[in-house]
Amino acid sequence: MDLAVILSVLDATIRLSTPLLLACLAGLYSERAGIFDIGLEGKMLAAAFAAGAVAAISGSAWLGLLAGMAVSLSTTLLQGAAAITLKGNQLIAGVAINMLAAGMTTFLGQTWFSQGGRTPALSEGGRFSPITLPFANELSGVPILGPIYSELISGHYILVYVAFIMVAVTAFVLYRTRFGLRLRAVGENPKAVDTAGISVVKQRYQAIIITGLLCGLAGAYFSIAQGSGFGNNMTAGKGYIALAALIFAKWKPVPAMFTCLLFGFLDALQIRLQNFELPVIGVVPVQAIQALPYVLTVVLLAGFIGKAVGPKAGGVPYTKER
Amino acid sequence: MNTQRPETAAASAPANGWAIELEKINKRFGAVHANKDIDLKIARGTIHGIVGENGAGKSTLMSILYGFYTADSGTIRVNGAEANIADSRQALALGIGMVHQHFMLVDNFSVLENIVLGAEDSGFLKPSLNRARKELDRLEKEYGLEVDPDAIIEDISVGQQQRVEILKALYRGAETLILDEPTGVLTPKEADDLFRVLETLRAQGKTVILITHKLREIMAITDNVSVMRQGQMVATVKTSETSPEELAELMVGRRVLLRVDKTAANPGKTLLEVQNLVVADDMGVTRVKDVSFAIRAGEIVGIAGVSGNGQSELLESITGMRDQKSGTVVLNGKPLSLEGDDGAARARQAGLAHVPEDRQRMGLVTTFQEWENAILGYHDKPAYGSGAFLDIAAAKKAAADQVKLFDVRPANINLKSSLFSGGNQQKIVLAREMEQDPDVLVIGQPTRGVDIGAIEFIHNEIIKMRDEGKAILLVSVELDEIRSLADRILVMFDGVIVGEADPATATEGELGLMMAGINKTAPRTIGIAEQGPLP
Amino acid sequence: MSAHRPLPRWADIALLPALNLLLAFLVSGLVVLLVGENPFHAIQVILYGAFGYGDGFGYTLYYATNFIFTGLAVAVAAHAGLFNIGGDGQAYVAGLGAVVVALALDQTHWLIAMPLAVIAAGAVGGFWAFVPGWLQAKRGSHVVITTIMFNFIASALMVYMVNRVLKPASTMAPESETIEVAGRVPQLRQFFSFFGYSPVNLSIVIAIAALIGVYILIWHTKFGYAMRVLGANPTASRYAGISNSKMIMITMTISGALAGMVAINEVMGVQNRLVLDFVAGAGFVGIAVALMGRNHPIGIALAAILFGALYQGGQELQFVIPGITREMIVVIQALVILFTGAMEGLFRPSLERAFMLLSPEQKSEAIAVSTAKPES
Amino acid sequence: DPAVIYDLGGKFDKSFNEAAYNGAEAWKAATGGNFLDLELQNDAQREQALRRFAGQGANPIVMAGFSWTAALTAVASEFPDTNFVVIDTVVDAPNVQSILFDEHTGSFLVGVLAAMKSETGTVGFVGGMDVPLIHKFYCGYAQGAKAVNPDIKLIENYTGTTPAAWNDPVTAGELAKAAVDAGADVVYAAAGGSGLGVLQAMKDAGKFSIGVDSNQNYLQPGSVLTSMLKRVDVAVQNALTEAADDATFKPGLTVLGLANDGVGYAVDEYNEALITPEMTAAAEDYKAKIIAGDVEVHDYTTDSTCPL
Ligand SMILES: Nc1ncnc2c1ncn2[C@@H]1O[C@H](COP(=O)(O)OP(=O)(O)OP(=O)(O)O)[C@@H](O)[C@H]1O
Ligand SMILES: Nc1ncnc2c1ncn2[C@@H]1O[C@H](COP(=O)(O)OP(=O)(O)OP(=O)(O)O)[C@@H](O)[C@H]1O
Ligand SMILES: [Mg+2]
Ligand SMILES: [Mg+2]
Repeated sequence: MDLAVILSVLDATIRLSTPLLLACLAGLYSERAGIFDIGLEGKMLAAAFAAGAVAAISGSAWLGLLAGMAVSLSTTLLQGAAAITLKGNQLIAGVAINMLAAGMTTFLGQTWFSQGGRTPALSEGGRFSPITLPFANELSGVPILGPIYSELISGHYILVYVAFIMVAVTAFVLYRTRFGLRLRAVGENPKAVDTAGISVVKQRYQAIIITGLLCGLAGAYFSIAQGSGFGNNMTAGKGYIALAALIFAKWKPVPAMFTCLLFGFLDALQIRLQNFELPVIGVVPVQAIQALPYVLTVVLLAGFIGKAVGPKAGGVPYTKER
Repeated sequence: MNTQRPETAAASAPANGWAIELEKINKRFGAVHANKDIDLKIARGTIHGIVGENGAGKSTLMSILYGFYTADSGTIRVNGAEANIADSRQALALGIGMVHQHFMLVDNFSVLENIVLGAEDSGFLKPSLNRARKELDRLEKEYGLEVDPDAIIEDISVGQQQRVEILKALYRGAETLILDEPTGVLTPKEADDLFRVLETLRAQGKTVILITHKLREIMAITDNVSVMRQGQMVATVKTSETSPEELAELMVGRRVLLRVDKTAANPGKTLLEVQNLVVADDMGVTRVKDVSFAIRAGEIVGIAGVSGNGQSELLESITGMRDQKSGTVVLNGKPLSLEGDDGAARARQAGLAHVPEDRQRMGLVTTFQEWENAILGYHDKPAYGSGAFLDIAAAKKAAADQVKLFDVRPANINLKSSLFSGGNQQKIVLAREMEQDPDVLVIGQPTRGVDIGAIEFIHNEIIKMRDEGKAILLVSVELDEIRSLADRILVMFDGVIVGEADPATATEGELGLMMAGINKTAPRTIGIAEQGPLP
Repeated sequence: MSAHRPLPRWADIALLPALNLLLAFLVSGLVVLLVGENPFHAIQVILYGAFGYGDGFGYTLYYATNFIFTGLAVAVAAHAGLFNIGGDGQAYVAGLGAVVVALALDQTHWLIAMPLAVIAAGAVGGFWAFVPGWLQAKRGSHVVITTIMFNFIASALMVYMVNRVLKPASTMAPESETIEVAGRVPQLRQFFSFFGYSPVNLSIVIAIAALIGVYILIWHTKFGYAMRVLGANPTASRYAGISNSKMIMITMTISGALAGMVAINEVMGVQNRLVLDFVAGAGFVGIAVALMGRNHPIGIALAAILFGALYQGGQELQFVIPGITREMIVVIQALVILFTGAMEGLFRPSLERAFMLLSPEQKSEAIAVSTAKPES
Repeated sequence: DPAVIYDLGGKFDKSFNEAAYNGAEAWKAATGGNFLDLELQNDAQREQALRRFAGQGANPIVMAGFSWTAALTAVASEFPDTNFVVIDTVVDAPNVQSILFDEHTGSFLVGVLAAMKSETGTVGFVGGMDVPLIHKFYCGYAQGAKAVNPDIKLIENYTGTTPAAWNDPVTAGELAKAAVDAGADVVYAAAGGSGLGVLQAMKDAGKFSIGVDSNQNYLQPGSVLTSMLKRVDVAVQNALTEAADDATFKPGLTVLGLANDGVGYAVDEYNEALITPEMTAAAEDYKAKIIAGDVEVHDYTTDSTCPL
């Protein structure tokens, strides 16, 4: 393989891992605060739809993004009301959110736009365009490093850069700030947090608000950056892959980035491996590569490669008698 | 209630004034009236003890003071000023700190992080951590509370964790410190250290509220003591003007006969033999280290020890609930095969019954009806249905018999088990295990959380079984219980049986020393364990 | 333990779900209103479509058959304290077992093909749940996550199997060969012309048998007792000598086998071949059905019929009111899961308070409990 | 009333199903008649939809898509008095008209145009679901490209193997980008709704795409080189007119090709600047030769091979 092919695959890897990474970080905030979130998929889908719809109507990608984040946030708050305030089962709340999003997006899409659930294709301004980083063109002539900078690093949508910056931000917030300390504590031992005079409920809501906003970014990426308009079930299970990545990364931000890159890479490879004859193995069924992230997660969970131990209080609603 | 109320001690304002005044505090949990019209005044610069049976409402009252629960009614005054304590933050702001019965620490955080949590100075952690490190250094020097600030909580001992809790409160500027049963998990040595710290605190003018079940501790360290019974405050007295006997009577509401009537044991052949048993806990730490002993028919062997020294693991391993690393358990001459997660079934088949330490976590399914619990562990018996099917009528019949025999109240086998009180739940478990006519009965904490009336009944049943020629292994953290029931006492420390004692002759002091793993010549300061034999 | 006075049984199993359901429908009605249609008309159409004529009723029963299987699958696991989200995947792979047997035996007689296919589908579906069960029992991996993962793995596997193994070279659509008549499960319409052309078939008899079987299993066998102990308190079950790991594996296998019966209904009873995604989300509906049915066979049967009616009525809705698509049904379903499952606590406190005030027996029971201490 | 049932891609997929819808609308405009229609949500609904429409007396019933074979085979015999028209597959029944298109010849012509437009000597193809029908598109396209430039490099991809492949613009777009990275400057999208992703990606890359089924030139003006027209709209309009009456109903197989304008390529104001007169000349030349039988385009579905 020559440099161009490698760059092409890596370029696609970055594009494909971005929504995973955003969703994975979203899940990280919520799960670190002790709320299991299998509703990432639904929130992304809802956001993708809202972003696509508003961008189509307003012609502004930024308004679309805003709408996506707002809808994702309200979906998250609904889930939070069930899981935090009403102390319902967090898993069931997630399942419900996923179904609600799947149904509502297509239903509203069909009613509003009559395009089989799709939103109209976006005009020029309705969609984010790739950003060329400074000197990208000038440096492209430099051997090896030039193309890497100008093709691989430069020329992505703004959300791509946001996603990767969020990794550093998340790591900082989690380990270096008061908010992060409390967030981690509330996911490990909410009672300790409560007796320390901090409201568990407030802390958890703060966490899921971030989750909602990040899921909004992830969803918007599908419809107004990577794609041009919303399509039915556009997220296609990426929320679950992000969840798998979160577990795989043991709920840590930097490993989360690498896991998402790995899963994105598998996806990029899968697209390019169609009909591609590998030496010895022959043609690998595309389905095998598609299933790989799930299989890897199961293997990890089974403790064959390390052990994934989540936040201790995860999944348990915090009850305090009054 | 026929006890006359002793004069409430120190009714007039003390020299330093009141640190805390509680008036007419009420708290209900559903149908349980946990605190009824509680009045309590605590003088500044004193150590104030609170005693009372399990479930008397002590923890509830302190949780109200600490803002963890809100009282249904009543007033709280702190330093003379009326205070509305809606949450723990406000309690902390008023200078009230609490060390809970179950520690409130984040296990995978460092000591420093735990101390800073909730008391950070700013949005960023670094400055807070730096300040905490310095402050910790000072507190350490001032009170002799030594801990490594960078250690992770789950790696340090229980005693150290408790220090972290105290440091947490002091770091937040606590003037009044509440300690809820702080010594339950400590070795006598650690308890001594703790009391030294408490005395230093008092010397610095701080107020300490100490909840404990150990009257000796009350007598040794407190200035005043309050007694609670069934949700009510029955008395507050000066420690110097009372005695353990009087306190016990106040707690229960009648004269307590702490002695058990029993005849001398008449042991027969060996029924249970434990050989070189090694057992690890859930974390893989070896907790039972090469333990061997034997129990004969018609005798009760008690295992004494501070909790956490391997007794639970020993019990669980003998009864097939926990895999053993090595060693054998021989029952009635035949080795028991206990491996696999259904070892308990084979132990039962071989004739070993088990009353577990924690009835709600283990011995009962609290969401089941009483009759369903009456066959738990024996549901596979042909008596409760042939083949794969369950004979509900037979099970209900057995349940009704058990309820009658053990006087379980209410005598309703269709009632959900969680609706029975602690003592009655314990009776349900005892009835089930004893009615199966086992050869060996293993009992853990038979009277934990059980009131005095039920204790008498349970103790008598245990003696009766012994007299029928059963072998009984008794594990209890209540030294008094062991001393009054057992025919032989084995003392366990750090996973080893460090000695055997005859309950008739051994003094509490000797036993205490063994339990602490200290030989008799070790130097001591505050002499809590240095008491004579039982009255 | 909780400080609440529990509700009387009937309120807990009937009134509370009914209230939650009502709320779900109310919100759904608002959604219908939102798109400018009349919710009452919509309800009328749904009711008529689902129950108003033979064909419609047949379709309702056909959908309900699937939901009974997946609902039971969720419920059986739930009794043992396991949340099986993998019913979809289990039903999907079970299609392999069903179609292989049916295609092999479709020259004989359905009386031979059907029982063997039931066993094969149950075995394959059971296996697909056994593996997560094994992972939970032996390796401590959370069954919720693994069953989700197994849904995706199942979907990839089935796409491969259908495209590369089962699909005859000549066909365009990804589907297996068609099963001959002798290998199909007979349709009820062959016996009752009432059902018109609807695809309700003898699988519904298996579903009824499964309902009864599960009832007996859970409440009248020692195994069921052990399952419930495990579900309510895993420590107590170990104390009782129950092998938790074995129970988990066996229960998951039973659960998966039940979900696998969807394949009999779909592959041998309706489609007569294996098509992609024939489960069509029935596994997830099973969660709603089990939640609503309070994990009890009678409740599950009723909830399954309710959802069957919603599905069939929703189809009807699409014919009659083009403004409302079938997605509306997914929305209702999600709302039902949300309100009866995750927001179950919404009405409970106020209902409990109301009962405390209203019911004298409750009060006396409360008093009995608080005075249950032996007198001192 | 007649009824039209669309396939899973949905009525407004800007491609195959939309063409069917447009045909029905054209029929409505021309005759003033009314038609019923339905969008499928999943595969399991096919028979129910057919029975439902037939049961309520719809005639004829037109359905678009190759997935109807099994359902229609079952239902057609139940309603002998109803006329059915199915597009893209063959169902052998006395009351069924099956309409097939010569997609390979239409694709051949756009292949010619692609090869002539390409400066890199590499052209791409992104198919929807990986089924013989779409291989038929590819094979015709490849033959056309090779006819112009025997050395041309072809990149062949499919979005997926399930019906979801018709509705996955993201993957289709990624495939197009991969093709561009591998040197392609024209990519033909035969992928239903997924094709929109290809059109977008090629536009973003500043390269050319070729649309399919409907005229998609307007979607990305200046970037869509042309569209391979498959006149499903004409087929549907004719079917609605003819099949309503047993006298004009033509059961059996109907094949629409270049000769009867069933397939072709689109030139309109959006793309006329992209196509040079030489390109038009070459395409028209091949068209005439194919109709005359001078050039034979191999149909992949006849033997599942593509001789290149
Ligand atoms: N959160 C709660 N909900 C319901 N009942 C409760 C709750 N907390 C305590 N109770 C009940 O209130 C009563 C008083 O309990 P509390 O914990 O205050 O007793 P205590 O005196 O601290 O007992 P112990 O010596 O066992 O610690 C008990 O009957 C207890 O079961
Ligand atoms: N968390 C709780 N929620 C609801 N009720 C509780 C709770 N804890 C205890 N109770 C109820 O409170 C009462 C007292 O509980 P506790 O465990 O303290 O028993 P007890 O007072 O020790 O009883 P006994 O005197 O029989 O030993 C019981 O009726 C019990 O069912
Ligand atoms: Mg207490
Ligand atoms: Mg008690």
